[in-house]
Formats: sequence, C-alpha cells, structure tokens
Amino acid sequence: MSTLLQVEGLTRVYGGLRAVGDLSFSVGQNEILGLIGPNGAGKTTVVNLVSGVVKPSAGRVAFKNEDVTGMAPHLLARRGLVRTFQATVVYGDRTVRENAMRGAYLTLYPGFVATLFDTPAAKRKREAAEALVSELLDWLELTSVADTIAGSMPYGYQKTLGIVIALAARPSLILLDEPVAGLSAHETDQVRDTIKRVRERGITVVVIDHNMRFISGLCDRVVVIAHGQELAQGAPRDVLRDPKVIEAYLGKSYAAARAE
Amino acid sequence: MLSPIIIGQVIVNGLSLSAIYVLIALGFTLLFGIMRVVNFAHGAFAMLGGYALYYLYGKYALPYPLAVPLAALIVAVLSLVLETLVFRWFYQKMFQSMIGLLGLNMALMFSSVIVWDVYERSIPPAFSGVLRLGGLILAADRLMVIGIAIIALLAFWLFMTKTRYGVAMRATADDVEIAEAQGIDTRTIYRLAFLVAIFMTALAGGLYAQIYALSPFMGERPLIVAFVVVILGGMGSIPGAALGGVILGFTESILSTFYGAAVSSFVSFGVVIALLIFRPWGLLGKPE
Amino acid sequence: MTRTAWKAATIAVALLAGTATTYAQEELKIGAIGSLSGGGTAWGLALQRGVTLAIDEATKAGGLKIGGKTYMPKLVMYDDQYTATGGKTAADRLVNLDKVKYIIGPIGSPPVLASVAVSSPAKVIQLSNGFAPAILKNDAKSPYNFRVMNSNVEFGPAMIKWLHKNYPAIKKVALIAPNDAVGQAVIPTLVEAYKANGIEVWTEMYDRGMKEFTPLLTRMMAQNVDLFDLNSNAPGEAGLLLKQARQAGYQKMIWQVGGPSVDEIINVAGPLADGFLSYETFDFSSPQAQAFDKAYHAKWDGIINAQAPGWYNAAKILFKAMETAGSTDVTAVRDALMKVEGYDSGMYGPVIWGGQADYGVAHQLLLPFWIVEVKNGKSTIRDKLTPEKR
Amino acid sequence: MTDTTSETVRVGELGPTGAFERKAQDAGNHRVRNLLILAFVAFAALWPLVHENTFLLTMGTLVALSVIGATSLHLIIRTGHISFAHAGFMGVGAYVCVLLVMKLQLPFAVSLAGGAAAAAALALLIGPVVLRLTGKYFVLVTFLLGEIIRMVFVEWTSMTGGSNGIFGIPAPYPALAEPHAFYYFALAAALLCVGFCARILTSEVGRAMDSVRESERVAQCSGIPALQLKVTIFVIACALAGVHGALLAHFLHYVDPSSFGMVDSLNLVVMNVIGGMNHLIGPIIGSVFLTILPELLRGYVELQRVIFGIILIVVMAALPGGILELTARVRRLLASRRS
Repeated sequence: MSTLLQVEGLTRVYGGLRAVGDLSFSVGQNEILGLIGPNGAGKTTVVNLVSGVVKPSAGRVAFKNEDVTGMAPHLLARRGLVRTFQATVVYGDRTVRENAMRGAYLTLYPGFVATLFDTPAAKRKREAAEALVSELLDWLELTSVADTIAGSMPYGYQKTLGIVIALAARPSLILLDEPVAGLSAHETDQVRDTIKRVRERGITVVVIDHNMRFISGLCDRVVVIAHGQELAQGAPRDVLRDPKVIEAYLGKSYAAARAE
Repeated sequence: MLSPIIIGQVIVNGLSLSAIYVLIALGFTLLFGIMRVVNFAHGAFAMLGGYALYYLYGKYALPYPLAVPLAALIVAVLSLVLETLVFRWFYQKMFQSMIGLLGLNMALMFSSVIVWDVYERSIPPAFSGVLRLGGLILAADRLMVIGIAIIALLAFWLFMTKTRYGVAMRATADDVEIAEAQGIDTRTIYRLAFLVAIFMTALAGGLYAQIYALSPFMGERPLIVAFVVVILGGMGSIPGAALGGVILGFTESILSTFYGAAVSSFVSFGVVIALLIFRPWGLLGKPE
Repeated sequence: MTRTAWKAATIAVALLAGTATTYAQEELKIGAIGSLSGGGTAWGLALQRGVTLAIDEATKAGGLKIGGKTYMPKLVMYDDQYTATGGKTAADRLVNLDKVKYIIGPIGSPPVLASVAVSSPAKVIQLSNGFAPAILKNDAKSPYNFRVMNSNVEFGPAMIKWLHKNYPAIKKVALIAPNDAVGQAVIPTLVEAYKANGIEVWTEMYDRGMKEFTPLLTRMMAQNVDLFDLNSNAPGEAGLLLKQARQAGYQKMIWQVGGPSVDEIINVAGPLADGFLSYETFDFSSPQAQAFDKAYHAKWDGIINAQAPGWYNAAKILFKAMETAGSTDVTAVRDALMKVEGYDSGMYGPVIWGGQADYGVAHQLLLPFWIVEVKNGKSTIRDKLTPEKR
Repeated sequence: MTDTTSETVRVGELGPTGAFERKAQDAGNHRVRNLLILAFVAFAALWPLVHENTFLLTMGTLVALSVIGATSLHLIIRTGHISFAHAGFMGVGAYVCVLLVMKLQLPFAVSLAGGAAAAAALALLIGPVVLRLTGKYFVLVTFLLGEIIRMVFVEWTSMTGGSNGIFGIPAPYPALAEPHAFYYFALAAALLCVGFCARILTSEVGRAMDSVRESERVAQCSGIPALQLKVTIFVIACALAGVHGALLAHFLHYVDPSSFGMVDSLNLVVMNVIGGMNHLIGPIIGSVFLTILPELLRGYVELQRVIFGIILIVVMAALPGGILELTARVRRLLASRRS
C-alpha cells in the first residue's frame, strides 16, 4: 500500500498556545484513517492545517509525494484533496442538485471566456458535470430529493450532501470533519455505510470524530490525539485499550481504577 | 519649528482633542459592542444633544452642571421611542444596521432642518477664560471637556464592572443565547445599553456643539471621528475607544502642526485602512 | 345637503375662486436654483428669501407692467444639493419642464458651471454667483449669463490695497482656506494681490467639515505672521477660526477678505471678535437696510444671511430690465439688462456692469462694498469701497 | 494578514436569496420574464417619442447611466462584498477619460477605454488586499478608501483642477451633442452593461460567485479560487464604474470631486439595497427609483429626505430583499389566497 498523504511534525501555535504540536502520521492509498480525540484535542485544527485553511507554524504536509504545506484549499482540491466541514455547511437555499453541481466546479468550469460564450468545450464540460452529479446522487440514493431545497432536509441528509459536494470534486482523498456530530444512532449508521461505500470507489478517507464507537467500526487505523499531541496510533482495537487513551477520554481516576 | 513651547502646545492640543474624541466614540462603541449595530445615526443623536443643551442652557439658563446631564438624559429617554421603532430591528444585524441607520440619520437630520432651520447657532460658553502655564495655553472650556471625559470613562468602567446591570450587559455582549439561558432579560439589557449609549452620544454632542457650532448638519464630523476612533481601538471595546481617541487626538495634533491638515487626513485614513486590513479587530478588540 | 357634499361644494368654490384670481393677470415664472439641502443650505435659503421679498414687493404693487400687460411673478425653485449634477438637473427641469426664461442662482462654482451649460444654449437668462472666473470667461462669451455679486477678483485687490495704505507695517499674512471649490479658486488671486503689495503669504488648506483648527493655528503662529486672513471660509468656520486663534493666544490682527460673515463671527466668538475687520456686502445700518430687515423679519426669524439683499437686488434689476424692454422676450430683456446701468434698486446704488478686462464680457455686476470693524460686539463701518470698472 | 477563510457577508445577512432564481428556472416564468424585459427595453427605446420634453430625456439619460454604476456594483455585491468606494472608481474613470480627451486630444473611444482601464488597474492593485477581508470590514475599508480617492481628486490640483474640477468637456462626438442622440447612446451602453452582467451571473462564473458568497469555505474546497474570482469580478465592476463616470462627465460637460464622494457611493449601494440585492433586476429598479423619486418629490426638499430616510429604514428592517422581495411576497400572498 503506497502512501498518499504524509504529515510530519505538524505544529500550530496560537499566541504562545500550542494547538497542535509535532504531529506525524501517514495515510495509505484507499485506507480509512480515523483521527480521534476528546473535545478540544485540536482535531479540527489538524484538518484545517492539512486542508490549507490554516497555515502551519512548522511541519510538512506531502500529498502524492508533493509538498503541499500551507497550500490554499482550492489548489489542494485540484490535486485531489478535499474536505467537508463539521457544521452542516451546505448551500441551504439551493436544491440538492445545485449543491452537487457547485461541488463539481473542477469538472464543470471551462474558463472565464469560454463560459461567457458557452463554447462547445463549455457545453461538453457541463454535460460531463451533469452526468457526474446524476451518477453521484443516484449512487447515494438522493435522486428522489434532487430538487428539494437543501436547507429544508433532515440533518442526516445534509451531512450526506456535504459528502456528495466533496465527492463531486473527484477527490482521491477526502477529509471528513465530524461527519456524524449531532446525528441519531440510526443516521450515524447510515453515514458509516456511506463512508464505506466511498472507499469502494477507490477514494482514501480520513475521518475526524470523537465518537469512538463510530470510528472503531469504520476505520482501518486510528490516530489518537489529545492536547494537540499524538497519544497513540494503530489498529482501533489495540489503540482503544491503551491506558493513555482511556485516561485522556475518561479522566485519570477512571484509568487508575481500571488498571487495578 | 521645534521649540519647546510648540512641542508643549502640541501635547496640550493633543490632550484636548483626545478628550473630545474619546467622549464622542464611547456611545458608538457601546452600541456596537453589545448589539452589533453600526450606528450611522450617531451624528444625528449628537446633534439632538446639541439642541437639547441649546434650549436648557442657552435659552432657559439652567445651571450648567445640571443642564449638561439633563439635556443628554432627555434625548436618551425620548430616543427610546426610536429604539422600539427602528433599532430593535437591527440588533445583531451589522450589515442591515449600517444602511437602515443611515436612513434614520437622514430622517432625523432633515426633520431638524424643518424644525430648527439650517443656520448655525451657538451655545454660550460656560467658561470663557484661557489657562496659561508658562508659555502654554489651554482654553478653559477644553479643560472642562478633559475633566468630563475622564469622569465619563471612570463612570463607564465602574458601571460595566461593578454593577449588576453592567455585568449582565457584558454577558449579553459575549453571547446572547448563553446570557438568556442564564436568565438575563436581554430585551431590558438592550434598552438599557441603548439608553446609556445615546446618553453618552448626546452628552458628547452637547459639548461638541458648544465648543464648535450647532446646526442640523453638525453630526457628520462626530460620526467620522467615532468611526475612526472605534476602528483604531477595536469595535465594541471601551478601553479601545479611549486608546483610539488618544491616538487620533495626538496624531492629528502632531501631524497638523508639523505637516499640515492634508497630510494629517491622509495619514489617519491610511493608518486606519492598514489596521482594518491587517488587524480588523483594532488594537484592543477581540478577533472573531 | 349632507356634510360631505357641502364640503365638496366648498372646495369646488374655493378652486374656482383660485383659478379666477390666477387668470386675471398672466403668470410669469421666475426660475431659481440654490442649495436647499446639504452644506450650502444657508446660501440657498438666502437666495430663496431675497428673491421672494422682491416678488412680494412686485405682487403688492399689482404686478409687473411689461409692454402694456400685467404679469404676476411666481418663484419656481429647485434644490441643487450644492453639486454639479444637481445644478444641471435643476436647470434642465426649469428650462425644459417649467419653460422658464429667467433663472436666478445658483451659488457656488460647480452647480453654476453645470447649470450655465444648460441655460445658455437654451437662451435662458441666468443671474448667478460663483467664484470661478470661467463662469463668465469662456469660449461662448457668456451670451445669457450674468454674475450679480462681486467675486474676489472684484473686491480682493481693492481691499488689500486699502490694507497696505492703512496698515503699512504688515509684512506677512496667513491664509487658512477650505480645500473646496471656493477656497481653491480664491487663494491664487488673493496670494497674487498680497504679493503685489509686497506682503509675504503663508497658506494652508483644510478639508471641508473640519471644526478643530487649534493644531493648524499652532502651526500658523510658529510662522510669525502679522495678519490672519479668513478669506473664503464659510461663516461658521470663519467664526471658529477666529475664536480658536484667540483662544490659542494669537493676538495680532485678523480680517476677512471674503465672506462676509461678521454677524456669525460675533455670534460664535463673542467678545473675542472685537477688533476683527471684514469685507461686508451690505450696510445693515443704512435706512434702506432697515426696510429690508423689517420685511425679512416679518416672514422669517434669525440672522439675515448677507447674500439675501444681493439676491433681492438681482431680482429687482431683472424686473426693471423686463419693464424697460417692454417685453418678456429673452433677447430683448438681455439687451435691456445691459441698459439699466444707473437704475437703483434701493440697496446698493446705481447699477454698474464691469468685467470686460477680466472676463472679456461686461456681465459682472459691480456692487459697492464696505469694510467693517467689530467694536464692543457691534459691526461698525470703517470705509466704503467700490470695485474698479475694468 | 487575516484568515482567508473568514466568512464574507452571509446570505442570511443579505436576506433570503434564491427564491427568485428558483422561480425563474420554471419555463413559464422564463417567458414572463423575457416579455417583461422586452417591454422594459421597448419602453426605454420609445421614451423620447412619448413627449418632446428634453428634461425627461435628461432624466432618462441619468437613469441609464446610473444603471451602469448600480449593476456593476451589483456584481461585487453578488460575490458577498459591498463596496462603498464605487463612486471613487467612477471618478478615476471620469478623470482619466476626460484628461486623455482634453490634454492628449485622443479620440473619445480610446479615452473611454483608458478611463475604464485606469479604474480596473486601481482595482487590481487594491482588490487582492481588501477582498481578503470579511464583508463588514470590507465595507469599512472601502468607506475610507473612497474618501481617500476623493481627497486625491481635491488635492492633485494640477491634474484634476482640484475642487473646481474640469469644465468645458466636449460631447463625445459632435453627433452626441444632441440630447436624443446621447440618450440612445447611454441607453445602448446601459443595455450592453446589463447584458454583460446578466451573462456573467447566469454563466458558470455566476454559479461560482453564488457559491463563494453563500459559503466561501465550501466553495474553496470544491476547487473554486475564491480570492481570484472576487478580484476578477471587482476589477470588471470597477472598470464598468469607470465607464459610468466617464460618460457622466461627458454628459454634464463638467467633472469635479463632489460627484464622486461618499454620498454618491452610498447612492449606488442604496439603489441595490432598495431594489433588492439578490437579483440583477434589483439595481435597475433601484436606479429608476432613486433618480426619479427626488424629482417627483422636488417641491418638498427636506420632507423628501425625511421620507427617503424612512423608506431606507423600512426596507432594511422589514424587506431585506428590497422592492423585489415585496413583489415576491405579494405574489406568494395572492397564490396562497387562490389555493
């Protein structure tokens, strides 16, 4: 399995405070990696650093063997690295199909002048994007709600739509930031299935969450962080038994009690 | 040009300018800090404060220490009507507030033209002497403004940190929902904050009108000043308004004296733009 | 009869009566443009009120008798917001919609230049007041427009010559002026006039709307000037400049070649105004002024803006020219305007047209003016001067 | 430098959007819309024939010209930024064009292009820096920027004539000295501008603009170069503002700084706000409204301003989508009555 994403010594300091310190991990081709940690562990900062939203203070991010440290999100998207957002940020006033079309910008956009004159090339690109979007909606069973206004749909659907928007950019790796936060158990299971199917498309997935049950049922490998530092790395079952991890999650006294 | 007398005078001038600017900016920054409202009608309320003082002190000859706060209080209490009719709609809507309150500014200004006509009036000065310290000169009315500015800042600070209402106001400014969850009646807090803000604005407006001139159009300059001071110091921050006022006052005093008025305007605008670009939350504000 | 019907009948009768009186004599529309909003409003109102008083007088006298017909003048005035666009729109509306043949105003170079560009091609007489020489001096030779008040080109040199004669010790003058159309137009001519009298000049411009001049005055005092000229400052700013200069410890002479704004300065600066000298367009202590003052205060409160008598005068001259021409035809009235030299509206003495040398056309009304001094809070006449006819 | 991710003025702040577009997607409404556009253009074209009054022609010309300014500002607004310096860019276009015509005796067409290019160049210089800011700070920066541009016009007397401006500007071409001719010229320019803006907004660029306005972060992660897009649109819009300024100067035969100050920028913003900020028709309605209303209320100068102020309050408080939303609401109300 070749390495797709390589993170080395990633550090971010906010006014003297280390939000993320010296974090290293790598993601292999077609792997599902979980990035977990208790609230305030710096998980979202890691996503922001990797996806170019925030520039790291130190460290290096390599994607497909190219140094992409601090590269702007739209350039990363062109290279195949796309993320979703923790809050349900979809275009709430638009239809589901329109949301997906916006995600397909890279397939769709033919250049400024070409789109103004609607050249044959622009038409071809539009047809390709429409086909891609239809296929994605079909595949995730959203076709029946394609003309619904996204903001009016249940939360779970909106989360799925967020994944559709990301997939429409034809990524080779997607970063999912808390894809099941605020969802019911049933909805969580649905999203888990969706993510598994995403991997079947040959896409590498990095999932960030604090829900251990969800992560352990989904990921091949997990990285646990607390206070911006790596605590443990490995297969979910091994990592979750690590006393350091239990302590970070449940507090010192609980960990001590268990150890006895 | 660089004689000790001139340098001393520049400092004295800077001090007196700073005092006026701080006073003008306080009400503006309070409204923004708590309700997220950019009060483009700030100048109109200052103007109303001017007319109130004109009647109480100039016409009905009330004792000055009574006339000044009473004039501001009258304007603030009457303005509560506008709070219900207009401001209420714009709380927490920074963008809409800018344009809607610009409309309010226009309506108030031209209503005043209909009522009071356009010509400039003057409010008789309370003190007319000048203070001489060595070679330095400071007009007595400016000294009074410096005093009032210091008192106002202190009172403000005490109110916000020591009183129940002040603390509730700060909680509301930090997060409306959490404040409501803690049982703070935000509607009352908003009205109170509005009252205090307009009181400060009308007070500053009264003094401004007395020192300079009173007309329906006098509010334009105070608005710009409040704007610049508050951006400098940080939108919504009260220590920020104090710092911003002092910086603007001294910058203007120094640059106007040594380089002229044009340089002074270009530099202060330029600095504010640079600040907005690189540190939009101002010197003492909190980044969002 | 029900109440509503009764009301309707009353209204109908009133309307009929109204139309009956209007049609008894022919109506003559007098167009006017001035700032009725924004910073120049005081001037716009002075124009509106001055012209209104002249029209009231004509109405009281039973109308204007022109060529055997009686005309009732009626004022149609529009706001120019003190801007070029506003001036053009207002002139356009007067010329094309209201079909007026005569326009009085506006005040200030931007609206004047923009409105003259409309009125002159349409052959409409315009009596305006702006300081830019280009208002009269242009390629078209100003066929239909006249300037009915002195500009600084008229009164400036005469005043400075007077100063040099009476105060020969003055060697250096400070000019602090607003950075607007008036200030920028006035400063060069004043600088030239001072230099012609061997007086050194120091100038500083500030942005319109500024109220705090203490730092600038500190700068000025470091220059060791003998005289501070308030030049083209608007009345409010002139008052503040004087007050703040005195408060800042400036003790030498202050005067104003421009304005005039003596009353406002006394109002703003109080006892500090004593000793201030100024240009004055009108002798408010003269008997004819008393009549004007009375008529004015019968209708409005407050200080009379110094331009009001001038606009009254302009309207009177226009009416006189119509009566002289015996016709309301524009070209006839235009020619008659040039011929009313010697007519006295009762305010300024006989009409004199000048400006041939300065503008290439003698469409500049030359008005006498006064130099006044503030003594014990009162404006007193020092001298009366007349611009040179060139 | 601040985060590029910070959100711009969100849709929520600008009022519900999309309602109109959604409706417009229906084929039936398409036809109604096209008919309306046709009727509007026909009315504008026949306007001078209805009467022979040149004043109404002047009003028509002023409306047509301000449509250029307002719709170009609308482009910027659709990327989520509201510029309060738009009149400054108008001024840059006006002065450069006038100076090229009068000092270098260049033909009008070349000078007009020069004016537009100068405004665009300034926008290109400033845009990449200021467009990083969030919507509200952008408002504040442009507020001051416009004032600085105006101050340059005032101070640089040797070039701009200072506050007294430049007068005696000739008609663009001798044929355009005639008011009817200039009206049609301005109308053609306005239609071209509106057509161009409409084309941008309905193209994939428009879709990308909407994405960026509604959620810049998501848009960037879909590969949309948000800053680059916003700068491009800003430059185009400022160039169009320059065209507006240049044409206005040649129409008034006069140019001075007082036409390019805060109040004028504000007017352009208000045109967009009153008309509705979510659709291109908004600024067109706004231009008509704001140019005609002061003329209708001219007899009541002060009262007019008071009324105007109250309208602004009401629109911003109760009708964030402007007049456009009012019509949409009435339509919805009628529809609900019917059903």
